[in-house]
This record gives sequence, C-alpha cells and structure tokens, in this order.
Amino acid sequence: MEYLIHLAILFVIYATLGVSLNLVVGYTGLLSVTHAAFYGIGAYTTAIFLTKSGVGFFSSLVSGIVIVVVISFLVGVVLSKFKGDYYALVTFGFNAIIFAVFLNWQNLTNGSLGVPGISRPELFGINFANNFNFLILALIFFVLVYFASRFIVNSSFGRVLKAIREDETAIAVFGYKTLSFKLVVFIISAAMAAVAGSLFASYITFIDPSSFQLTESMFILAIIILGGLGNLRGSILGALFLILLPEILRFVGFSSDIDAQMRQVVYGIILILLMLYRPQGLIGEYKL
Amino acid sequence: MGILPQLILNSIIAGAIYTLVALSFNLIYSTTKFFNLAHGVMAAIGGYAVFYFSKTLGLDIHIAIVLGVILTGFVGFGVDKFIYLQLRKRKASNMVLLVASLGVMTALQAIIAILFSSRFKTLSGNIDTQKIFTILGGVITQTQLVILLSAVLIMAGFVIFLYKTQFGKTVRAISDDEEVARIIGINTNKIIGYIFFIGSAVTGFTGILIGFDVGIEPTMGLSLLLKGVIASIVGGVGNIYGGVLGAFLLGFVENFGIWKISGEWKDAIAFALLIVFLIFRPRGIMNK
Amino acid sequence: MKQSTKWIIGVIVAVAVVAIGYFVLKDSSDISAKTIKIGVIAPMTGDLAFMGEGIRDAILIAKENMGNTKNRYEVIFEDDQLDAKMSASAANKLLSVDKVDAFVTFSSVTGNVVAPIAEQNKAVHFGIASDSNVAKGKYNFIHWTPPSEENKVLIAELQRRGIRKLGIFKGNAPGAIAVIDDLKEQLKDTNIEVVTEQVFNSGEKDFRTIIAKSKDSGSEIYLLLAFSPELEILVKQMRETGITTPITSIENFEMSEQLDLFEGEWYVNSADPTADFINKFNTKTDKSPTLGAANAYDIFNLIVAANEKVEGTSKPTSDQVVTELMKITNFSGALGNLSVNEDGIIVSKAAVRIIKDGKPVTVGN
Amino acid sequence: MKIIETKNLVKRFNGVYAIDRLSIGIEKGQITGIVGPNGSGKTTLINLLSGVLKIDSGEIVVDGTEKITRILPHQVFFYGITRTFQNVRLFEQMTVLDNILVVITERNIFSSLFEKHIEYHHKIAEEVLQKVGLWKKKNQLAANLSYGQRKLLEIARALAMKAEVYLFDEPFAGLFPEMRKIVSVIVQELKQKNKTVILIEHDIGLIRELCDYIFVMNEGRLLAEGKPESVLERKEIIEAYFGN
Repeated sequence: MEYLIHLAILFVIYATLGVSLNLVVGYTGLLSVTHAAFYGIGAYTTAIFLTKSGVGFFSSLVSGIVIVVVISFLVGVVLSKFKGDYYALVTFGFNAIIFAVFLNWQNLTNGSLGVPGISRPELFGINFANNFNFLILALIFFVLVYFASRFIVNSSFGRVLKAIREDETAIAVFGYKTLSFKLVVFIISAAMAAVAGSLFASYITFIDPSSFQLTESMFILAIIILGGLGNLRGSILGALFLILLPEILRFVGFSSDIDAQMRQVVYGIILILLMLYRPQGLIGEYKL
Repeated sequence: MGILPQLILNSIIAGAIYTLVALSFNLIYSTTKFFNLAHGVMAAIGGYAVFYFSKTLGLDIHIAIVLGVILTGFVGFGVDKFIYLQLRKRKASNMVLLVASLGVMTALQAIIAILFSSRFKTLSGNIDTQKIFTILGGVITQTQLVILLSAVLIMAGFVIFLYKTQFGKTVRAISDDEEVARIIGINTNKIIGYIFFIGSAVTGFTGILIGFDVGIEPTMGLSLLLKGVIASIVGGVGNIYGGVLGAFLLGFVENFGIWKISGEWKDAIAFALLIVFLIFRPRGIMNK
Repeated sequence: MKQSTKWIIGVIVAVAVVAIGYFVLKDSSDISAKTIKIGVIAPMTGDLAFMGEGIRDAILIAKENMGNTKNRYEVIFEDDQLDAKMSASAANKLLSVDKVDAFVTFSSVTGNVVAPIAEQNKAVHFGIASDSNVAKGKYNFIHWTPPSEENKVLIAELQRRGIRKLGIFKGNAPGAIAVIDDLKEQLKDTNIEVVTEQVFNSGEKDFRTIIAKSKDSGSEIYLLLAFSPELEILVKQMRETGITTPITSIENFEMSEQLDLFEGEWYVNSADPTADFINKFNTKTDKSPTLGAANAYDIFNLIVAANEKVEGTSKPTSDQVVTELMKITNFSGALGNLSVNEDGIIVSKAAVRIIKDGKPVTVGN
Repeated sequence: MKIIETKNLVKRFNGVYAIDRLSIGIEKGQITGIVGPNGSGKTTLINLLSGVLKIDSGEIVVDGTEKITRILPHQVFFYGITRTFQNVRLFEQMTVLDNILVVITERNIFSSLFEKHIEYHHKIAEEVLQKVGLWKKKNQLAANLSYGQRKLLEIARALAMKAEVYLFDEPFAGLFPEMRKIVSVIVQELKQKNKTVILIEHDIGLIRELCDYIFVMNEGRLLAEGKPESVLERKEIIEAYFGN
C-alpha cells in the first residue's frame, strides 16, 4: 500500500506540473521547455529555507513562489520576442543555465552534493511524515492549482490565450496586448510549478540538481502532449500514464541484464506510436 | 602568453566538430523545418558501426569506416521513411515531429546500449600510435587534423552540392517553400529522404571521428546535437556559411570562457551565447 | 469525444488489470519465514548504466560464492537512472511489493533519498556513497573509504616524495568534492600548496583547454579525481599535449579498463580489492570491476554474515541485524579487512598502490 | 472631415516599393473604395493602417489631429479602427461564439480574469451573429464552417467591435449571391450610422453601387481618385485595369 501512496504523491506532483505547463503550451500555444527550472527553484527555495533557517514549510512555499515570479518575469520578458521553434530553443537555453546555477553555486545550493535532511511540513500538529497525510496535503494544493487553472481557462483571459494560440497577430489587431497576456500566463504557470517543487523537496527530503534538467522538462512536456493539449483533464491522465508506465514496466521482467534498457526502447516506441496515431493526445482537442 | 596558441587550436578543433554537426543539422532542418532530436544519435550509430565492423568482425579500418557511414545513412533514411514521412503525410506540426524524434532518440540509444553495453569505448588503438603535430606552439593530434580537414572538405562538398548541382537546386527550392516546390513537380518526399541519408551519413562520420579522437558511448548524441543546434542558430539557421561561422564562434567562446571562468560553466556559457544571439540577432549572423 | 472516452476507459482498465494481477500473483508466492530479501537500487540505464551493471554482477558473484547458509537470500534489482524520484519509487516498490529486509544503494543521490525511507521502515540500508550524511540514523550504513583516511595516506606519500606543488583536476561530483574539501583542510598544516584546481562537469569530453590552463602552474604532480570515461580521456589528452608530469588519484585508476594509461603511476586506494575478487569478476563478466563493485560485493557478504550470526530459527529482525553489524571488526572483504565504526561507516584502510605492467600492486602502507 | 489621411506613406519589401509616397484622405461617414490590379499595394495599405506592417516613412493622421509614424497592432483599436483579412484569419479551433466574444471582452489582464459583464458581451455577440445568420451555428468550431460562412463570421467579428472605421479587404470574394446581399446591407447600415468604411474590391458593379469615393492604385502609387462614375470612365484607368 505504501508504494501506491508514494506513486499517488508523485502522480499529484506531476499532475500539478502538467496542468500548469498546459496553460502555456496547450492553451497559449507556446512550446516552453523550461518548466523543470521553475520546479527546481521552488524545490531549492524550500530546501534551503527548511534546512538553513527556522522558517516553516508554508512560508518557504510562499517565498519560493515570490522568487519564481520574479525570475519568470525576467525570463518571460525575453521570451516574448520569440515564437514556435525559436521559443522552444530559448527555453532550452534557460533551463540549461538555471541547471548550471544549481550545479555550480556551491555555497548556496551545495552543488552536486544536493541538499539532504529537508523536514516535512508541520501544520496544527498533523504528522506529515506519514505519507498518507502528505498525500492529502499534496492533493489540496493540486485541487487549488487545478481549479485556478480551470478558472483562468474559462475566463475571458483564457479565451484570449486560445486566440493567441490560433493567430496572435489577428487578436492583436483587436486591441489585445498579446505580449502581456503571454507574460502573465507564463508567470502563473511558473508559480504553480514552484508549488510542485516545494512539495517534492519536502516529500523526498533530499534534492539535487539532476532532478531539474532538460530531460525533466521534456518529461513534463511528454505528459501534456500524451494527455492532450488544451485539456486540463488530459494532463491529469497524461501524468497518471507516464508515472505508472515505468512502474508497470518494473513488473514486466525482461531477461535481467537488458530489461532496464528494453524499458527505454518501449518508452521511445510508445511516444512514436502516439504521435503517429493519436497526436492530439488521449483526450485533447488541440492538435499540437 | 604561452597558453594562447593552444587555446586557439583547441577552439578550432571544437569548432570543426561543431561545424560537422551544424552542417548536417542545417541541411535537414532547412528542408524539414523541425528540430530532429534523433539527429545526434546518428553519431553514436556511426561510431558503434565502425566499432562492430573493425573490432568485432576485424575488417580493415577504412572499409569499416565506409560501411559505418553508409549504414548510418540508411538508418537516417529509414527513420525518415517510416516515421517522419508518415507524420508529414498526416500534416503533423513541428511539435509532434519533435516529440516523435524524442521517442526515436530514446529508443535508438537504448538499442545501442543493449547491443554494445553502455560502457565507453574508444575506436583508436592505444596511446602511442597517435602522431602528434605542433603548429605555432599548439599541439594537435593526427585525428584532430583529420577532423579539421574533413570539416573543410565536407563544407566545400556541401557548397558545391547545393549550389552547383541540379539536385542541390531542388533542395534549395524545398527549403524556400515546400508547397511551391511540390507544385512545380519536385517529388519532395523522395528528396527529403535523400537529404536524411546524406545528413545522417555526415553525422555518422562525425561520430566515427570523435570515436577515434575521444571515444563513443550510446548517450553521446544529445549534447553533440545541442551544440550543433546552437552553432546553426548563432550562424543563421539554414545557411551553410552561417553554420560554419556559428560553429567556430561557439568553439572560441566556449574555450575562452573556460579559460577566463572555469570548466564547469562550459555548457552554461554555450547557452548564454545562444540567448544573447536570440535576443539581439535572432536571424543569426549570416541571414539577412 | 465518444471515441476518445473509449480510449480512456481502455487505458485505465489495462493499468488496473496489470497492477491487480501482479499483486495477487505476488502475494501467493511463498514468503517462507527464512527468506531474507535484499533490494538493490542502482542506475541500469542512462549514462552510468555500466556502473549499475557492475554493482549487479558483483552482488550476483557474492551470492554464487555465498556457500550454504541458515537463511535463504533473495536479491531484487531496481533501476533508478540516478533520478531522485525514481530512487524513491524503487525503494517504495521494494518495501511494499517485495517486502525487502535490506537495501543496497549506489551513489550519494540514491543513498540520501533511500536513507530516510529505510529509517522510517526499519530496513537495513547500505549506501555505496561518499556522502557521510547517508549513514545518519540507526539502520543506515555506508561502505566508502572516508576521504580523511585516503587523504592522510596521500599527504604522507606526497611528503615522502618531497612534492610541494599539487595540481588538481576534479569532476563536479559528490565524491570528488568531498575528497578535495577534506584534502584542503588537511593540507593547511603542511607545506604542500595547491597551485591549480580545474573543475569539469561529468560527461565532459574536451579537457584540452583546462589542461592548457594548468600547464604553466608549475605543478609537480596532478591529482585526478574523475570516473571513467572522463579519467581516461583526460590522461590521453594530457599525454597528447606533451604533459609528462606524474599523475596520481584516489581510487579512480583502478576502475579503468585502460590500465596501461597509468603505467608506473602511484595512487591511493581503499586497501587492495583482493586478487580473487578481481579475477572472479573477470571470469563472470570478462571486464574489470567498476566503481563500487567491490563495495557491493562486501556489503552483500556483510548482510549475510550479520543475518547468519543472529541466533534462533525465526527470521532475524532488523534490530538484531544492526547489533550484529555494529560488532563486526576486521571482516575480510574485497576491500581489505573492514570494521564498522559507531556512526555506521564501514572503515577500510587506505593504501598506496602502483600500476606495474598493467596490474595494480600494493606498495605497502 | 477627413477621418484618416496618409502623408507620403512608404512601405518597401527588400527594395521593392509596395507603397510609394501615397497621400490619400478618407472622408468620415462615407464608403471609400480602393481599387487596382493585384499587387498594386491595396492589402499592404490596409496592413499599414491596421498596424500589421511597420510604416517605413511618412505618417497617418487620424481625426485630423493624431499624427502617427509608428503604430502597433494592439494600439489600432484605440483609434477606433478594425478590419477583416483578405485570406480569412479566424481562430480556427474556437467556437463561432468564442470568435466573437474574444474580441469584445476586457482587454486589461486583471479585468479579463474577473469578467463582470459577460451577459452584455453575449448580447452583442448574438446581435452580430444574428445579422450574418450564424447564430444557429454558434457552438461549431470556426474550422468547420464553409468558406462563405467564414467570411461572414469575420465581418461579424469586425461589427462586434462597434468601431469608427472598418477596413474590409475583399469581403465579397467567393460569396453566394444571398450572402453578398447580407454584406452590402451591413455596409450600407454602417454608412447610415455615420461610420466610415474602406472597401477593397475588384467587382466594378459593387464599386459603383456602394462607394461614394474611390482611389485607384497601381504599383503602390495613386493613379486616380474621385467619384466612381467619373473615375471609371477615364481611358488610362480602364487600360491599367484591363489593358496590361
């Protein structure tokens, strides 16, 4: 049972990341591959606050969001000049740079040694060391993020995002400052990623730079593309599928010495088949 | 300064390797207009093919190289025919092709690791057979000289091929506008298939050269590709001379960056260069 | 949406069937009281897959040569790609599905993730990791020669050879950083000075510029701290650019497949992996042991020894195993004779060794 | 009163003059036609007036006072200008209703998040969609409409803006007769409400029927201007139009 609770917690964290990234990629049509960087900043802020100062989990969460908002504002301003492939490439670059900062800013992030001994949150005496209670906490945050996203998507603001996805110049002619809309949605999604980062840091109680690399951003991107772009429930399904898939493959034992590599082959082939036969994802409506 | 000649030489060698990757990447990107993440793996395929032919089958090294290059070309041709072409037929967008190429990369890398284990292998014999040359105070090995020569030769080959031959004219027509090219009767899918063959063959050859100079491992593709992509963006995507210029600029900026700052910031410097260019000169140096 | 909802139901049903099917099957298998299960978490895919494979081979060798024992031992390998979330998933899977009694993990990342989980579930955990933080807690141990031990021997050898100026090339990885920080500390009260320190990220292939940077630093010897393949490439590129300054290392030379690169060079290693372990490893895998393989071999034997020592016929509890482990002194392992100190670190002596015609030979400590 | 004037407006595409020192004045409350062979710069002019293309030199004067040398797409709305596109640019994967709502709801980020008067916007959307006969198809995706319906949706979108100046770029092209009827009724209604319409059109019959004033362009330069009847008889116009 402990294993299922653990998987549920990972699933909730990655569903939060998926839903928030979907706002930028699925609804606004901007292929951002830097989500793991904001996920990492949220995690590191909580890790450093909880290990180095007496600050509690929730204030570290809030300060994580503040820091991520500032950084995502700067990144967003630079990004607003780009579209399509170039936008994706610039986000590639930012993810690599922020990862390099995690790796090399020794006296802040402890470099590749990572930050161990991150405490679990305390709130009204509930023991969050027990994974089930932590799952409830994570679920609460996810529900908040999910309904905030639904609110955004169903509002006039969300409708303008979709118009930007469809034809940015056309919507601009009707008086909409598309740059500021793109910037705001980028910041909101980054702040949500920071929440997921704080939860991850406090749950695993140890973080190191390698969890926030480009490969992680591509993993989150695969979640929302598989689940279906422009569909929040799709991102949840995508997270469920891509978190459970490697776990299921653990039980499917190929002959021991090549089984791990075989799983990667299966994973790659699934991605290819999906793009061939189901590019809009399981329940998405917007084709990438 | 005693170090300067060696530093310049190092930058040139790095530039030559990036040139080879940038040239082949530019060729494929200019006609297919999507970031093919699987492009890097072709280098590993080339390297391991030569390893198999020469070390396991014991063929003569030159035959092994020729077979390796041809085999990689066919792998690239096959991937385009069975995956990318089907996606193009389904009017898939760049992002779908990007995710599919992520699947191809993951699967191919894992297959290589299954066949050859993921251990690092070197193609060259032991240390003392390497002839060492000293040019204006800097030291360069025979393999690195071959790398420089092949970078120059292949670039010249590309220029002649693209601007002097009939086939090259059709390729440039496709890169300008694929629809128009199809309308005037060019069988674009066949040409793109050949382009994949040539591009992959050149990358395979690059992998073989790196195999002799340093060595090969299944996961060598992605970092090589990222540097090639940066070089072609900085130089001007789709522009042959741009790719070469961008590659050497990247080689110099990286090596002088290591000299002035320190080794672990090398990748961050490369991406910072990319971001600076994308902000101030998104079209790259050569493109008007 | 009709067609897509069919898809969703199909996926969810498939996932549920596989999961339930497995649990049902698993539970019915006989968990006889006496089977002690050991879960091993190491990278089986990704860049360091060859190290994970080395760990697996070493443990399989240990299991084959275990001889007959009171209890039955079973080993389950799980891949974590050195990714924190995969390590946590592997640990939780091993705990609640396979109900393992002990963990063996590889690398500081995996060790730091699994340590709190092992502590909470009272499972003995051996980390093959240089970060002593992994050993915090009653059930957590690490089997890695502490940097201070190796540095002590290194400094003694440097002083014996009258070396003043030391150059350092280090990989940006937990092991190397821990060693260098401790070394600089110990060098404070000696007349040896670090004249150049070059850092590079793992996966680096082009060291020519940092070599050029350190060329006129006047170092009399270079200390190289890097795993293979970076280690071999670094030395090859040094030789290519005509650097003949002697090189030394802590442990890393022995892991390389190209020992001829280090012919005649001395280095410090955590005691000498016994010749019989090396040729057992060779016969099984026709490769030389990778980093941590000897440690894994020792750990398996230590767990078995501790479990065997616990009297009584019922299955030993973790607390009993821990008390037995703490009592172990000069246990003859692949890494020399080992003893467990009070904060759960397996202490093995360090010794100066030299590569003579392609073979590591102890020079005597 | 000239609601919009251009003063030697210039637009070059790598050396080739698309608009060559063009100076025209659009009378408020009138339907002004812009006529000329393909490639004469008609659409480029509309793109300059709507900020889609950057002005190379010269200026645009709005209401006789506002001098503009640089205008961004999103600023155009504040001068009461709206437009349709020569090749229809709708929000394909959004419903017909959303295609209208999206251009009339709040433009400020905060108020668009917490929209207060959505019913009012719905009313406008229903009004314009009824006018073009697309209200029944309000929940269909724009991508699934027929070519004629897509043209009508674009016009409805412009009407919903309640702007002062309407730039219609070949609104009648490809429409069935009864749809052309709807559009010409709309254009005349706008005129009655003293709105200004700028019409790019090839069909001489429609020009004569609808336009109060026309400008004839050729290779980015003004060839002639005046009332349709007098201008269209002149020899050089016919030649420029049908001759070459």
